[in-house]
Amino acid sequence: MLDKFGIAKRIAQELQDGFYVNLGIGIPTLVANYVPEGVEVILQSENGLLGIGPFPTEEQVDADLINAGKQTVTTTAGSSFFDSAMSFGMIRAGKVDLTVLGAMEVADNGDIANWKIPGKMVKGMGGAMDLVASAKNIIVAMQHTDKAGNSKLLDNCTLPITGRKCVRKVVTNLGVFEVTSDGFLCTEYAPGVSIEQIKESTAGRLKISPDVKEMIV
Amino acid sequence: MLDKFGIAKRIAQELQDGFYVNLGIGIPTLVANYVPEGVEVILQSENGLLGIGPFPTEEQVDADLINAGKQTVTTTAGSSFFDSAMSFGMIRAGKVDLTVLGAMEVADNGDIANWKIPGKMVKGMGGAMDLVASAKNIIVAMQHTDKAGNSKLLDNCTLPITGRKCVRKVVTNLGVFEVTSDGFLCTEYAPGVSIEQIKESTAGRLKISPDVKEMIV
Amino acid sequence: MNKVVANAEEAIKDIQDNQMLMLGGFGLCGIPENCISALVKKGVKNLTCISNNAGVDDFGIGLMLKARQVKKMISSYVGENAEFERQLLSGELEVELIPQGTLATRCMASGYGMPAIYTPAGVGTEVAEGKEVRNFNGKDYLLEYAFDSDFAIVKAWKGDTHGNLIFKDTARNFNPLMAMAGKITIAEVEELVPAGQLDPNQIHTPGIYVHRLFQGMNYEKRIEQRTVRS
Amino acid sequence: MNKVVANAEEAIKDIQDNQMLMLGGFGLCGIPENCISALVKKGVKNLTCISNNAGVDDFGIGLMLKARQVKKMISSYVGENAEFERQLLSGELEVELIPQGTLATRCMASGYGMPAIYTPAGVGTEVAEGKEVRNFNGKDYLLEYAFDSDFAIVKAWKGDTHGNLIFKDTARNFNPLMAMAGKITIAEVEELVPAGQLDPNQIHTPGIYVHRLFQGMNYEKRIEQRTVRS
Repeated sequence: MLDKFGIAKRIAQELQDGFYVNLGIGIPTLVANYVPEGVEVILQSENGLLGIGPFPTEEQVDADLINAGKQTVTTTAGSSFFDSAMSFGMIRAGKVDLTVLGAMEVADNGDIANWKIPGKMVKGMGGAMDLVASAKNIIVAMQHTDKAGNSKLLDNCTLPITGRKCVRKVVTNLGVFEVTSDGFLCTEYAPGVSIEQIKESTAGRLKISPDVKEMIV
Repeated sequence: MLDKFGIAKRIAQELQDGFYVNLGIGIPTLVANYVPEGVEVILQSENGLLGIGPFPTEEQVDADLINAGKQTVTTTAGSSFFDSAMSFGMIRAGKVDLTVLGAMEVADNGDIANWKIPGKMVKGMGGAMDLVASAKNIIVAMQHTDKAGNSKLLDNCTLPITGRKCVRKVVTNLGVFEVTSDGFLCTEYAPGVSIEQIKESTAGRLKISPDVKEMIV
Repeated sequence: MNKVVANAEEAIKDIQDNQMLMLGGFGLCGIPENCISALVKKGVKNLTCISNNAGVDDFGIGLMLKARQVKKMISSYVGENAEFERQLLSGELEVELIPQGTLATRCMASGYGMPAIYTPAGVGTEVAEGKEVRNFNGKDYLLEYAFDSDFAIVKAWKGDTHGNLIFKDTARNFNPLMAMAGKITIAEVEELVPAGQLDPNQIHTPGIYVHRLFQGMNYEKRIEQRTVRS
Repeated sequence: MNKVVANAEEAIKDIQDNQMLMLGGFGLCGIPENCISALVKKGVKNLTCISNNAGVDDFGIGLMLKARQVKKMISSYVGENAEFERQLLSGELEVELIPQGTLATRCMASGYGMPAIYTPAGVGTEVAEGKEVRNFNGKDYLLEYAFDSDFAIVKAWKGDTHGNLIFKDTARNFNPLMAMAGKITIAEVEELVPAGQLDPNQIHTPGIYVHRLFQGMNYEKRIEQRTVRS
């Protein structure tokens, strides 16, 4: 079974040289730490930056330079700043190659819920609805089940959804799941995880790929 | 009767301090030469410049710095460059205080025709249709009649129109005409021009203001 | 053509109860600190505020919330604010949540004279309720309207006496969009210079969009998530 | 992440007959001179060209017209070109005239992923024929669609190896808009520098919109109306 770093490492394998990538808050942010050797990607921050660099040193900290999680960051060579309309413009126009997001639930048709829990104070969707509606390639990074052990891979989302039919792939602590017209297709299982365990933990329609293999992380 | 310089001088009296102004090609361009003392206006060029300065000296000529008439120009202190979408954006949003245009015909409801003559090669509307549809205050500068002596102030435009019900005021060699719900309202006559002459030269509905007076230029 | 006013109090003096204001910034980054203080001091009430976020308890728009000046917030994300939550749950405060890109583009639409725009954000979600859906090339979009705000209040890095503005880094965010969208736009700047000092190729917001501006002071620039390299 | 190609020939090598191209520039100001020469040399035919103007007889897009490479021009103003007029009158060339602001905004819409925009330009005129009219707040607007162009070819002042672009003066015009709108965007620049040399606050076109670029050469920058102070 993977920890959150393992999930991030596996998603990092999806990165290709020259990709523009938007990483959401939480596990997705960790993906930046595992960019493969020889691959250069440019990270987009939807508050108006292409080319997010590492966290600053104490001396470099600048309140005017933050990422979409409001953390202080730096820039890389070749970065650019722009306003929020252009930022979501480039997302909407499909110029961002890959978007990695966390989720509370994913349905087997690609629906995603990650912004609102009925009965809890609603903080807002931020840029999540724009990202899921616009991005051409969305991977969800999340735990396979919630703390009570309930599957987060479902037939239908029970929570208010963020976007319809938009998730392409889910990477969880148990494995890798493509979203197909037949539901989730398990293509990889995490080290130490059995297919049986995946079946038990998945509520949505699930097929196991005939080529399923153990994940290499 | 006014010459083209007189028309430009009279229109210049409409300028107020702090106005952003778009001047079309021809007589409108001349308005810039008669900005009243103590009045500062900023000229907009729809190809992407706020703050058009005078023509350059030989040494200053720069192919990258032209106005919408493709003439080499300079900039004034406080100028800014922007792309064509923002340029027409600020026009469309009503941020330009005054637009001065030439015309082939103006109708007494404010319709304007200035882009196409059937049977002649059509060169295009350029930015004229955007300007007339968007500007909040449009003054037309033109001769009252064509070369054959036919009125250019009409009941209805005979030429294909550029925009509907948009002209607020017409300044011709004969006088000043506001566009009202009753048609043209003559508020000033040019020096040496009689009301009779204005009536004879105007084909559209025309009223003479009870306060009509001789133009001071 | 001199749009400079003395200070924040002067700049906001005609803002009245019950009006709609846009306030620039993303989180606490690039917010108009001086104008917010002046608004609190003035005590204007029942405001509708359009801002991506609502500040924190003791800074930014949080200060206006604490003073009970805000009737309604229009935002994309409003976490990190206990007083906000209290007012919301007690029904004192109304909130309209809008996807961030939709918020930004509705500002731009105002500044570009476009009455409405189409965006896919929110299609099929509760955000779409009551909204017109239209299909273009096989994909559904929502029709979203331009904002019509009495005032826009923005914070820039540099400005000149003609109102031209330049923003710094990610403190740009919503500021140039809101600057274009206010019926009256007020800018506070860290550095105010005479017209002619800024490179005309580097202007982010042309002065035509800005009605008045002033040299701001005592910027605190609070950081929400101070993260440093280990 | 190096988008630099050797020259114009390399940059345009996959442009095929019957494709749609956008070309930046206003008049002869800010046009991609090197790529136009390369397109003439390559001899690609039956192109649909979106460009505000169509050059003059012996420069700019006029060179492509003379070589009979253009099937259709989509422009706002096409004067100043005798060969253009001849081909148009003889029916060899098709022309679609679009209001200049509509042309610009349809490019921006592509780059911002907006399928269509509303503009008042052309309402009640022959431009509106066959188009959807919609009233917002008492004013009529036309629905105009985003362009869907195979290539965009633009000219910038400075560029870096990541494709970030900066334009100069009024040579900016349609260039950044078209740069955002091409399925493939090609930029030629007067000065090409390594990534990191340009100020990230001054970038007009972020590199994400640019697929390849090269250092241009021998810019003629012809002037249409050389006007000087007496």
